[in-house]
Amino acid sequence: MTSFSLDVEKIRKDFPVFSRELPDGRPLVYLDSGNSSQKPNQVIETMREHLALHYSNVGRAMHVLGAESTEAYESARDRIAAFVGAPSRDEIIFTKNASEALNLVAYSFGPHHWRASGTAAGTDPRFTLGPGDEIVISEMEHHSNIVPWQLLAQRTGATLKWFGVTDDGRLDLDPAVITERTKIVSIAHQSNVLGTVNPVAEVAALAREAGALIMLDASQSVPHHPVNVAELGVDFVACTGHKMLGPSGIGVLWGRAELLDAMPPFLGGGEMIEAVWMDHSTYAPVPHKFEAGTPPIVEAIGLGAAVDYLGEIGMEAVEAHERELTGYALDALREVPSLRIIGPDSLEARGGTVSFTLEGIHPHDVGQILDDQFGVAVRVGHHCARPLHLRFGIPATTRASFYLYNTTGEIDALVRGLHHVQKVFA
Amino acid sequence: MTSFSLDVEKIRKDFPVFSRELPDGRPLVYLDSGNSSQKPNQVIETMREHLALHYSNVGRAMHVLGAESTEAYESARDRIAAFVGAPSRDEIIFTKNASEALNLVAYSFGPHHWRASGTAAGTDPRFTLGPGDEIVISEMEHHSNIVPWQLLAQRTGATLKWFGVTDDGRLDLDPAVITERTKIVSIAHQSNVLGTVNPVAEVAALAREAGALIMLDASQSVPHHPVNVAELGVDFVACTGHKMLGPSGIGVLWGRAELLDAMPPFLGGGEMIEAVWMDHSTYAPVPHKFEAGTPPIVEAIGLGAAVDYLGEIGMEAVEAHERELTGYALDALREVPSLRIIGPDSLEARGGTVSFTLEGIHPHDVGQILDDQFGVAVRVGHHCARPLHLRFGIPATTRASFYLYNTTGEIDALVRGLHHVQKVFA
Amino acid sequence: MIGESMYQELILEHYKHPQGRGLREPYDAEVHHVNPTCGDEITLRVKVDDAGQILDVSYEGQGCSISQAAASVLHELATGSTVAQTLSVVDEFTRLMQGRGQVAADEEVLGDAVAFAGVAKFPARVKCALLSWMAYKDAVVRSAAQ
Amino acid sequence: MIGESMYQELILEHYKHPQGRGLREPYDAEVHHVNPTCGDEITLRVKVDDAGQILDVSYEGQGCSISQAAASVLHELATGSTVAQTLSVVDEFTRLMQGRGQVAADEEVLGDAVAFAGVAKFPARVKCALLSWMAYKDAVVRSAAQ
Ligand SMILES: Cc1ncc(COP(=O)(O)O)c(C=O)c1O
Ligand SMILES: Cc1ncc(COP(=O)(O)O)c(C=O)c1O
Repeated sequence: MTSFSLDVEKIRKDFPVFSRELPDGRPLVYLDSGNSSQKPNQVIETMREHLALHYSNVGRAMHVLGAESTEAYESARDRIAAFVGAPSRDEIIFTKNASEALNLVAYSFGPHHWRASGTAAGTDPRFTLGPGDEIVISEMEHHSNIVPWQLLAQRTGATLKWFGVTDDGRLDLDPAVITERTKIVSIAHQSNVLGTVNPVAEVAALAREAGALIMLDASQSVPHHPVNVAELGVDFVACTGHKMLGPSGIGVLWGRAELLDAMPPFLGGGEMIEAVWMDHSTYAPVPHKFEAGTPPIVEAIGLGAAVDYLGEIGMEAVEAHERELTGYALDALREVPSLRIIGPDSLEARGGTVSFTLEGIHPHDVGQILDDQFGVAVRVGHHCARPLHLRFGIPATTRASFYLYNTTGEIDALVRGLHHVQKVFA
Repeated sequence: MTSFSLDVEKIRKDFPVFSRELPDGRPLVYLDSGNSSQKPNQVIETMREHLALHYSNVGRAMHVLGAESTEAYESARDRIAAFVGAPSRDEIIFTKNASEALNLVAYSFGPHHWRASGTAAGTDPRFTLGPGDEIVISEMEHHSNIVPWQLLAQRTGATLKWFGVTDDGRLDLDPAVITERTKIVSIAHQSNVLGTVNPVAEVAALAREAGALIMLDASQSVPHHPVNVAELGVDFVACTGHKMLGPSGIGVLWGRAELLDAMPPFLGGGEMIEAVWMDHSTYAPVPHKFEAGTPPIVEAIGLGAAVDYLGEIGMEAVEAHERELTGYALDALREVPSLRIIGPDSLEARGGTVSFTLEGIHPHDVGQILDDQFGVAVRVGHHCARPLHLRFGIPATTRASFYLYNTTGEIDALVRGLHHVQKVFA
Repeated sequence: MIGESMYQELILEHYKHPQGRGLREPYDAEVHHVNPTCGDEITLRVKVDDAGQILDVSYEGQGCSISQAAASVLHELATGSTVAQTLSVVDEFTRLMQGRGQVAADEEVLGDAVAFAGVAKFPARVKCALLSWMAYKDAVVRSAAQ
Repeated sequence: MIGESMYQELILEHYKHPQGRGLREPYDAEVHHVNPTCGDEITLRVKVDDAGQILDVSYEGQGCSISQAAASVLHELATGSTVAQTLSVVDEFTRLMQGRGQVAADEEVLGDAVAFAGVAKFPARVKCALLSWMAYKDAVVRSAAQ
């Protein structure tokens, strides 16, 4: 294929997995980056070299290796801060994944009586929550942006509410959902099933008007679009390393410094403290307040290499390339008989994730045959978004998701595979 | 040196960092494994290869790469379960570090009123906690085994109590500390400062008698001794990958299945659920209930390679080797003028961690000169155990900690360095 | 890695031409099982005589080809056999499915069900294959309790 | 990596022979600062005249050689200088210390304090070097407020 945006052939050479053959000589057609992305040599080598020659614990060690590890770890924070446009590097908190970042914010809210009893948690009125108070999410959220809020509602007696989803896979922005009792709104920047990019500015305006905080689950947007957290006008942003060419075991929470300062600590332990006595402790300033114990050192360093890689290619180019692929895929999939796209079927405000059903054939069978016969890796199931599937009255979908290393040829392979699936089950 | 237990020269060849020279041609003398250990090629290569050729998300993916990643990840769980003697592989929960494992258990306790309101948390009486109830730790704990319990006491109104430490660095096992109001006892298996190995059976007996649960912070024991969690007679054990030749970003919680089943979920998100509706969820069986979101996949696989490596050498041999080194070090350090060992100065019930002070010289200066002039990496400060240092009336210590790759020659280098430090500040 | 294609001819045959499908009378016990992760469902009935002979296994359900074919194969194996015999087949099938591809299938015991051996490599599909078999075990236990 | 030894002769000299150590009268403001991570402490007094001239910086403390030497160097630089001048030196020193070794030291402004440049590479030691300087800034601000 020829991409107008990227030199894909060159990019593919950076990813060793594409030089691999699957069993029985099938080539690998990886259309599952929405689940987790592949890793370029630049990331793998950075990690290998650090583990081999420079590794030590960070922060606490004062020897050469300790200084090298600390410098590499903190410099990764700098680069990630720059990549997402964080006003301050200290607003970047390393977590183990996006889920931990979302839980961290959810656990920052405590019941009113904690405030009264002078507990570390819940001393700031913005982070107290009780019966009658509301948490707002949406029906298109990933389980990682649903369950933490359900658990919070259970702990505090607050009410969980949500925006619905329209038939064409858009957020149903009913302004009545957010009220003056709403204390936090948390929605996906981009849906991991529909591909829909949500109107952040509008939701943020509603939240602001109601005096609520707003969090964005940017797990599916930061890897694929230029994202500037400061310009988004939100309070918190979560994303995850493994979906953006980085390793597993590393996620990022960005938050406005003033809020992070006001929040109680979440996990307690080494490195998040200022001073400890047996009966009480004082806490380190952010970001360290939220990084208890030995952090994912090599993983943060790997993610630093990943954003360097993405930054060099340019996120505008990545976005444009995925846009081309998505347009091509939507056109091609429309030609497959009885295929129904779940989500927007135009390119407007959507990313490179296309989910669909095939009449009368279970997605598990679709996925397995695509893999087994064609080496085409897609994801099948509810993609950790079961309520969204319930909304559409289907148990599961097949999802193809694209990234900078994909080609239109791979989309052709997918379509060929789908025709074959239909033959097998005819 | 000649070690009677291990072929150290051969082992050192497995660790690429030892082939490295520090700036100015200093050799590396790494005596800081208690902080974090170095990594053998076997671990580094396993991770590199997985990232390069087999990586994908686990559990959720049904294609070849997904199956390979899942198999490698779950097989790491099998091997780690076998390494620590877990009765069931499902009792092994992957966390990001030991601190998360300790916090996970602390967050499993909820106030009584949660129980009444039918909340997921606190529905089991063993995990409800209120004013008058007691949590017991000790004065020699790492901050990661202090702060989570302080935060829990603040959330629930329970009382935090602790065992003291004797002048020679032993647990002061005052039986009055544990009472029938005690619901959980959490202590270190081996102190990260004193080297003291605590009498687990005695503490567990006291806890059992009082009807309390007992947790062991085994961060410093599992890397250095044969540990069988089933034989320890405790309920929970935490340890951490980076101290046992594994990568950063991975920790382990072992718990008795029956308790893990009774505990509420901690972090909410993908993979820890059975089914999700907008207003409620049901949860997956353990271990997945406690592994929200994409886990540290490659990190768990790396830790699997680490326990394979340790298992091949044999933990008895590792223990014996460290015992030789510790005996040698205690003898050698006793000869350094004005050096005071903080902790047991015999080999009885102690591991390979030796902390000390030098009269009139601040440990920060000791550590820096050892590093700067001799390439000797030790840790200086309070080692995340500030209350223990307060107990001994000192702000900080210098700590040398040994592992399977260390030699008596390196201890000689430390002692030479200490003599030089004394000259600089004479 | 997929050692062999999961979609054995036999599985597809059973999927396209399910044996004994439909809910029939008389029956001693009826159960309804759901696999919440993928939404697969089955309603299953058993009729057992006093000597422990399985007279009928009837079922209705929805789901992927694996779960549907597994129910069909189960119907064939169980009908006419005894409770004791079938429970040992269920155990062997469960052992195979949960063996993550490390366990060798005992063809003697399993008969046609051996075609599902390839499924064991896929944790996500194991539940599909086991859905009807677990439902059957449940139903037999209930019928005995009556 | 340590570009150069942190223990410059000058630092050791100041540590072994601290300048202006001891708490003296008269003074306009006294502050007590602690670095909780390593337990370093300092009590520091300043005496400023109406023209903003620093007449004396006196101190007492405990800690590592870096923190002790930094206080001694501070005493030498500040005494006889003006509030305005010293505050700009404090700013430059802070900038150097917090630059993680990426910032070039301005010798013109820093004088002897340039000897601490090597400390900037060690986040854990930066606080030692800054302890007395932050205490000094605090004391000067308080003295002005009176
Ligand atoms: C005794 C002890 N407990 C807990 C920890 C915390 O481990 P991690 O930093 O991996 O969470 C450590 C090490 O730092 C330790 O030595
Ligand atoms: C939209 C969205 N949110 C959250 C997550 C959770 O990310 P992680 O599994 O890294 O915690 C994912 C991916 O799994 C996602 O797609």
